[in-house]
Amino acid sequence: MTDNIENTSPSDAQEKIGVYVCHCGTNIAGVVDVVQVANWAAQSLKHRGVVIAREYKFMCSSPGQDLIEKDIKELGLNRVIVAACSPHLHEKTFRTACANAGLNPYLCEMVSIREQVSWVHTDKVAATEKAKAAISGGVERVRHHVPLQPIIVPINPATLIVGGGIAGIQSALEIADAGFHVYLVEREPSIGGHMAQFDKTFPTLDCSACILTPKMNSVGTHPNITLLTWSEVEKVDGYVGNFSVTVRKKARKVDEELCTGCGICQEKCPKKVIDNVFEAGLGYRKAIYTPSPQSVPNRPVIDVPNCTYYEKGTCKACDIFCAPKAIRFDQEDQILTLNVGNIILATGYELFDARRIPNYGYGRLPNVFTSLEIERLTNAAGPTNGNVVMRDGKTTPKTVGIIHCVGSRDKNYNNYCSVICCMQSLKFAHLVHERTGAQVYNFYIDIRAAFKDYDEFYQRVLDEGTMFVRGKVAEVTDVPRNENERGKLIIQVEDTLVGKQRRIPVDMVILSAGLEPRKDSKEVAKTFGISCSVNGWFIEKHPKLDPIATMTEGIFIAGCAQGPKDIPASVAQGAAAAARVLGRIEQKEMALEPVRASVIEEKCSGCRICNGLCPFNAITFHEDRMVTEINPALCQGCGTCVAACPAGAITGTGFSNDQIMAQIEGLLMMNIEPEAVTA
Amino acid sequence: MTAKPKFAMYWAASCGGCEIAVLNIHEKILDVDANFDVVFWPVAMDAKYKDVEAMEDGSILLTLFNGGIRNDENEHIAKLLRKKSKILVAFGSCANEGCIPGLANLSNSHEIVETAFNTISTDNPNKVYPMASYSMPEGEIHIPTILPVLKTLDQVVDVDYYMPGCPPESHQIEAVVDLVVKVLQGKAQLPPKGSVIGAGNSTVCDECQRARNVKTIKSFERIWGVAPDPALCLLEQGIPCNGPATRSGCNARCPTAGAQCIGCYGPAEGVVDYGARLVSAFASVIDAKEPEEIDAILDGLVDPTGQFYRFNLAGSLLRAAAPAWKAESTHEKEKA
Amino acid sequence: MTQRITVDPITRLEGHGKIEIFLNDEGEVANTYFQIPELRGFERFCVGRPVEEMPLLTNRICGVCPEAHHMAAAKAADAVYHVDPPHTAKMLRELLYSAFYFTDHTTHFYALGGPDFIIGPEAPVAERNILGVIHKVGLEIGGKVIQARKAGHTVVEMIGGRKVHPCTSIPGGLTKGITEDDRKQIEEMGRWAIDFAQFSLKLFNDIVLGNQQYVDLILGDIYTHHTYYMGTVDENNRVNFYNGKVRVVDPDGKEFVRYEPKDYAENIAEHVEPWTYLKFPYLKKIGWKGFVDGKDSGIYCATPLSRLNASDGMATPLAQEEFDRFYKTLGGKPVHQRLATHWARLIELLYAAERWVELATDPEITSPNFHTIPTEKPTEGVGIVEAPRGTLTHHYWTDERGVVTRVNLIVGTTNNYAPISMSINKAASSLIKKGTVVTEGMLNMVEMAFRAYDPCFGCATHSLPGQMPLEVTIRDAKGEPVEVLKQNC
Amino acid sequence: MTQSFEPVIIGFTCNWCSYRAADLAGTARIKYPPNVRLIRLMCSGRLDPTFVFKALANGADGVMITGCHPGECHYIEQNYKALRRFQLMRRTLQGFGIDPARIRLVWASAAEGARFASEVASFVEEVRALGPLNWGKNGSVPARAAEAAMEKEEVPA
Amino acid sequence: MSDYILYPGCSMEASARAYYDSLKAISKPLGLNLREIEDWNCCGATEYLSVSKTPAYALIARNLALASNQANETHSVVAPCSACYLNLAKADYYMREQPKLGKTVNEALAAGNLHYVPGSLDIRHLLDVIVYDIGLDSVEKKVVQPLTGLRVVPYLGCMVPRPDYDHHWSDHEFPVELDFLLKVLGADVVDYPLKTECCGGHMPQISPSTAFEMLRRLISTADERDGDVMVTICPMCQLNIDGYQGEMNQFFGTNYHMPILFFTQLMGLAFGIEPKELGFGLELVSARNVLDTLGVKAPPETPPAPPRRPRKPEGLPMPTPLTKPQIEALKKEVVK
Repeated sequence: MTDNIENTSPSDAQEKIGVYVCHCGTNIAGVVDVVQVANWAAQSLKHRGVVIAREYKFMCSSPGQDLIEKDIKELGLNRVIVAACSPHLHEKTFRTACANAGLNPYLCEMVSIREQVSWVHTDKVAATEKAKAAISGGVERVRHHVPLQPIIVPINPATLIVGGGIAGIQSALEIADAGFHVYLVEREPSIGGHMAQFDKTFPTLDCSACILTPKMNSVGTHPNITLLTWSEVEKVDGYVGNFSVTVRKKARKVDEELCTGCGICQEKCPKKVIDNVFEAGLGYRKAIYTPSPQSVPNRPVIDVPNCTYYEKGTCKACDIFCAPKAIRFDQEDQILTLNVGNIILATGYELFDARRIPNYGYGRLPNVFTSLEIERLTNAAGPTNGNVVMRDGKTTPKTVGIIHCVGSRDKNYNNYCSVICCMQSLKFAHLVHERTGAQVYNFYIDIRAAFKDYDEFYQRVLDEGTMFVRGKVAEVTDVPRNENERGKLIIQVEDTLVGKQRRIPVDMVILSAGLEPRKDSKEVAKTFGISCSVNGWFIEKHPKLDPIATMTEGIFIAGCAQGPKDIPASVAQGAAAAARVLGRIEQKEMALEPVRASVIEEKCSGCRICNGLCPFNAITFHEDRMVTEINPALCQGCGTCVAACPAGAITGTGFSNDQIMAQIEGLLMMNIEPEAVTA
Repeated sequence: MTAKPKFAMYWAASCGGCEIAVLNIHEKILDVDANFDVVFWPVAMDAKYKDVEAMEDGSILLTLFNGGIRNDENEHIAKLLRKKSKILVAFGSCANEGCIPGLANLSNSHEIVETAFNTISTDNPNKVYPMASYSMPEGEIHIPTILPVLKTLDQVVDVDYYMPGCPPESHQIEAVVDLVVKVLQGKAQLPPKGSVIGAGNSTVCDECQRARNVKTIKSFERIWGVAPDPALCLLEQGIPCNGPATRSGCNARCPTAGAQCIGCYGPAEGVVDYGARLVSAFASVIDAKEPEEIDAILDGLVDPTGQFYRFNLAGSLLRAAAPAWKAESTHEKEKA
Repeated sequence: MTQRITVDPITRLEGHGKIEIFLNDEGEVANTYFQIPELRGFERFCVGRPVEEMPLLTNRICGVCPEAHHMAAAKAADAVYHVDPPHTAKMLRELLYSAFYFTDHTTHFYALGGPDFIIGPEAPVAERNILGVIHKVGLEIGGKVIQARKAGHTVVEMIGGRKVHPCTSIPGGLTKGITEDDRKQIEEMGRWAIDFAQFSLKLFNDIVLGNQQYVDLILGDIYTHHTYYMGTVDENNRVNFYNGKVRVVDPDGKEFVRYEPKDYAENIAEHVEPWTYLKFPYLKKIGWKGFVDGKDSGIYCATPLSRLNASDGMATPLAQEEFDRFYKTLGGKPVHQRLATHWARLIELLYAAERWVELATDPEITSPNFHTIPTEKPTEGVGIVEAPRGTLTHHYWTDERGVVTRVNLIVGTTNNYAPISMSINKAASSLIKKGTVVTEGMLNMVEMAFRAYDPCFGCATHSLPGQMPLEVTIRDAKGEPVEVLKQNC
Repeated sequence: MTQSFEPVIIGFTCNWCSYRAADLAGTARIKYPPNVRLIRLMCSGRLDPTFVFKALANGADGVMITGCHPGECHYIEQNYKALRRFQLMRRTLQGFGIDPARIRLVWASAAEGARFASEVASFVEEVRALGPLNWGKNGSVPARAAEAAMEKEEVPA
Repeated sequence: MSDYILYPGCSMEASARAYYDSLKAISKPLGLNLREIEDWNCCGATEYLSVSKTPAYALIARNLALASNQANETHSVVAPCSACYLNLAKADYYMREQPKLGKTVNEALAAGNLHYVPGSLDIRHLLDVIVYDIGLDSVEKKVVQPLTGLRVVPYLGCMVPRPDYDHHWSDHEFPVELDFLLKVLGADVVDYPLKTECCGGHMPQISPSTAFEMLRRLISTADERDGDVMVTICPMCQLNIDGYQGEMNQFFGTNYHMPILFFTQLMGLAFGIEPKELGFGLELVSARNVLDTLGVKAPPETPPAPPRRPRKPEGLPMPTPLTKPQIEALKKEVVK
């Protein structure tokens, strides 16, 4: 039957295609015979409109780009093929080059012969042939490209930041200070995140609270920041510049307006609950509580499952003593809808559950602690007012063992390095020694003290007389083999420096547990339409060149949500994300890839097959004319409706049937004269 | 010999419905008679192949060619008429896309013959099958050879226009006759070569009067198994109606008559593969996410390949099933 | 020296059936072969399709009588599902079918078969076509003819959904019924159809029976064969097209067998020859004795003439009168002269028109109860109707999902393949004698021999009714043509 | 099938997950057979069965369709449409006598470069075992683009 | 009725009779249907592999080959003996991982017309089967005589959990399956950190002093933690701790009396099966005390109601160990 490729294919005469094959140093040239490929393209694809084919060391370099621009101007090229790395890396670069030479950027097509050929194949002949096929496909495809104009969308200046840890706080302040509105959504009753739980921060040992609290307060009081704690994002609609976000504001059971934050209710509440969040399970809180005295906002929440009133209907102690009568037992969740232009995700991390390594005895042996427990233990505002004591609450340890890489760099748990554990362990070594004078042992695989002043801190801790044993601890046991082990925790380890097994009896063991993604990170990623690594860390747009943006326009990531990192790095990334957002806001509008679907009305039969297919509600049906229409603003260009339309009445710019069908022919070398094929 | 332009109509592997459809333009047939010198139209008159051969190339102005290319004879005539005709029209589903006989491409020609000559009522103990040439006591006699794969007209010769339908609706034929007559009188222009004439650009749903909603298919039904709502889209009621993918132009006759569209008008304008469109459309609106559920629903489509390629098989991208291709390649070898 | 005469369609390369005539040394006809060079393989590719599609697929076997295949298929599908369609559905189907018969017989008499008489066997072939008829009988009658075909097709479309290849019959009945307005229109057209049928008979009377030369031609021995005759009859042994039992009478007109459609395989078998794609059905109980007629040969005939021979009369009054007159004129039952088929066809034309009105005036015809949903497990089923060109049998086997696993088809014209071959042989032998020069006149005679059968090889293959333009090549022993005669030079 | 037979496989990837998986396989230098040639779509939901039939008809021995994991689609749920089409395509191809194993659906997230590579490798082996499809060589219409260069009726070499 | 192929191994019929008897005794109530591999041979224990690899693997694989011939609806092979289990699992694993080894081994097996497809069998330890296939819930249902008040020391030995080729255990350093099983039986389970320590294996023959030290650790710890009885899943461990306890006492001048039983024996007791059916009395260090404890102990009186308000907790709160489902959940997190 009628094959629309022929009908819509521009006649050969029109095509003036330039093919540019990149060596990428030896990255490509090392495996693919780029010279042969270029010559081949010049000859075998001549009849398909290829007028010039060049190879060059680095196409992406400015001389490389100049080559293209020059040819466009001098040879009047109207199509360009660049065979190099992945389009995700340099598509922009070469499109810009074309634009500079006055060629519509969308008439340039990239062919990946690095990521998809030279880097994954070893057989040079086969790789070279595959590169030819790829280019042939690109040529056929680009012949069907049409000049496109990017789609311009306005940017709503308001920004949503999810997660009130240090990264989120930093982003929020940067943007708010620049004079734009920020919604900061935090799941817990207060912002501050993990940093608020710490006592000191490495390597400078300045007091965590002292540097964080002011920031927390300025967030709480900032006119440009709407702080939504005890809240969670439920749904995200829309697209960059124009997101509409549904937030559930959980019932605090306290009227934030009336409450003065005096704290009497917490004092009077008879119900004591182990605080597994802020106190890391090492301390208690009440059934009505603020995580800490420094909480922002300084407004308590009622822990409904633990509150006697909700259990028995009696008590009401808090209510009775509350002067401003701010307690609202009947308060309900609120659903808010926020309209924002950009979103920053700073949802942080979770501590590795050390109980998963039973032979380290956490949860079994009382005096085995986790890093976070020690943070609280050393914290002056913590359950022991900063006294480092054993589980009994009084005894001071005389010897302490700190085990590194707990749950990290271990194929049984997490392969990755949690980055912060080394420095954190050194910090503990210092603090414990300082507070107790105890002898401290560190058991490590390597000491990773990169970054400013870190190694200096390591030296300092060494000088303090801390013992360092290089070796992965086999087990922590309370089974003595001799009298001086009795009553102690024995750390069984192979000292790899001296190459012998050691059993070191200590009073207290600190497990420097690694960092893990939030348990619900995958659901969160789904809600926001971004992707997660296998472990659950959010995936950045590019590991090196763009560790802040995501694949989804308008959604940025900061802090540990993207991967383990320490405070300075989190702050830096938070600020960077803010800068990116501010840039967007300043532009007021942004250009989007013109990859969109549209309906050819006279072809549309109004069968309504496509109507239910669009998750972005871009498809509407006009009962009057009995035709379907696609709203280009809402369309995200996935092309599902294009593929589904039984009448072939929907076309997709950028990924049209013609382009793909032609590319198939090209890839299968259907476009080469028989003799050329055999040649 | 008159000065009137010459007209020819020919059928290859077809059922003759196309000729009947032409006769069904009733009075309009006289216009044809008035405007054309009908030089070759076996159904309506006698003429001689030798005369056609004698004509000079391109001397026939308009040839309506219906029927698919089933045997070497069909192919020969197709090429001859191509030579002799200025305008060659693939007329009717068979010439356009193979039509029902195209379904034969699902099996190879041997299977076809064997099946036909071993039915329960056939008395054929010695497995006698027709042979291209057979010598009787009196001498050799011949019959044409069946090709392994039934071909559409444009798979053997260049085609100027396509007129789909099984058969093309009479009102469409009338329209085309009007057009041609106008063109002859210089009152109209011919459409660009390769275009489809005598049909719409959209699909059957465009002409179908049944009400429709956003589609979701929870199960496929058999037309005999339900009492369909006479006013509601059949597909929405689970009846596999090919209307959404089938070119408009028939006034949605079958759906209007309560029967599902079976797709005789072929794919819509610009569509490359008719069946693929239906695969995609039907699958897209299935209301299930788990592979098992999906399979359960798909089980309701007892004959997907037949459903999607009933008329279009020979004209589809894949064109025939593996067995037929095997036969074809051996055939090619024999030829070589 | 042996001569070989190839009587061929327009070209040997064209698939419309061809005739080989071999002469012996005496220059007399040694043998003739009537070959059918086409096969589309429905028996094969219908396998795997859902059985409810068979009425739609088998339609495409023949565009001249798709209604016949649609009906036979629908009835077979009913049988497969063991479902009995509602009375209304059956009536609607038969109404559609009667209207179709009317159109089809009209087409043949005026466009295909009739011209031989209306315009004359000797007339230039260029005129022997529907246009020629119109020219001859004048636009007024031509208009009538066109209107007749139109009327029939209109009814087919109203009930069958489409003019050609109807689509509404499904297992258990139809997908739609008709409204009172439809009915009125249909009845009106039906009444007109009766007039037209009577007019056609009158025309036949005046032109044919009024012309002694034609009468002699009809009664002449050339076109006479003594075979068995097959037709479908109702409980009173009167002709019925849509429903009933199949009845076969012997050359003496005595009932040979009267069987249920499902038992066809016990009664009919098909003989295979390697030189043609078409099979030769015969009466199983008697057996295949070669191309010979008479009581001992299983060869039978299924045409309008056969149907009349096989029945005791027509089910409608006017047609019954004609029936009586027919046998009176031709000297009692059965009539063996093939050319009488043309007359018989007109009698059926009248019957079809009368039946049309009968059904159109039945109060039940507009009932909305036109479909019964099948509930039984599908298995196997046979459907038989009388196609204009002979008894049409469809037989399907399906799996439990109702997907066809096996198909058998014995189509109208196939029934007559053997008799046609014999007629050709006889005509040829009696016309071509030693030393005679073959003239196109002879060829027309030969052509008429089988045109009487109104053979529709579209049904079995794809060529069209009656059209068998001839060309005779007389070759010497070396096969060199010594003389080429064309039909209308 | 003899080792000498090198299947040609057309692979469709979605822009967000599987194409990135392919990129990742590259950056991680994970080796896989060179038999697969990739086409980037925005989403597996863009996959028109026509593309698959076209590829098979024009000489591909197998087609690999890849997309984000169910529930992780960049476009929320469009990969489910791909899944449904895939299942119906398999059934349809069966009718053509084409082993459904010649088309494979693979979910690969942007992080699963290794998985992508191993899926390609195993698919290549599976198709190799099935042998050449040869559809294109069996007389299917030469691609329009090639017709200019080719004699009508000639089948592509 | 869950069906398994049983590889008993040599010890079951000799030193570990008690294990075998008790296993037979409990299979019925548990619905365990064990079909013994016909003509099985020794697994080569720990030594053979260190002597010569190929024949050692062939020796083991022979059993697997025989088993796979017997495999019909079930493909699970159960080995109660740790050494046997380890060897079978090891052979299967390395034949899978190292195709070359698989090939040579199968060549060897070919001599006996045997063949084993690596990975075709699922090799399981009895404990694994009971905890994960039968399930603790159904075990609990069978308990009629809870081991209330009996302080049991769970001891697995070193061979079963490590290296855990196919991830059968909650943790390969510190598996808790046995603990949970014994809890379900109503016993008072001692936290025994040495549960996967080596019992000394064949050391008693090679270097008694080393062996005795290893035994002392195990026994003394069990004793210090007020264990009434040690429970094991390994015939080797049972033999060492039971058989050498006397010599060990002499060697150190200690006077430990720590009976060691097979977990199946305690299950039997809990199921209310007669001690003699369970092979009680076959042990050298009498487990009389176990029976006594259970015999004399009156059913536990209902515990006193907890104080209305919990006392002010002392010291710092402490996390509770993970429960089995929690571990499972976390494991799932890790996998993916």
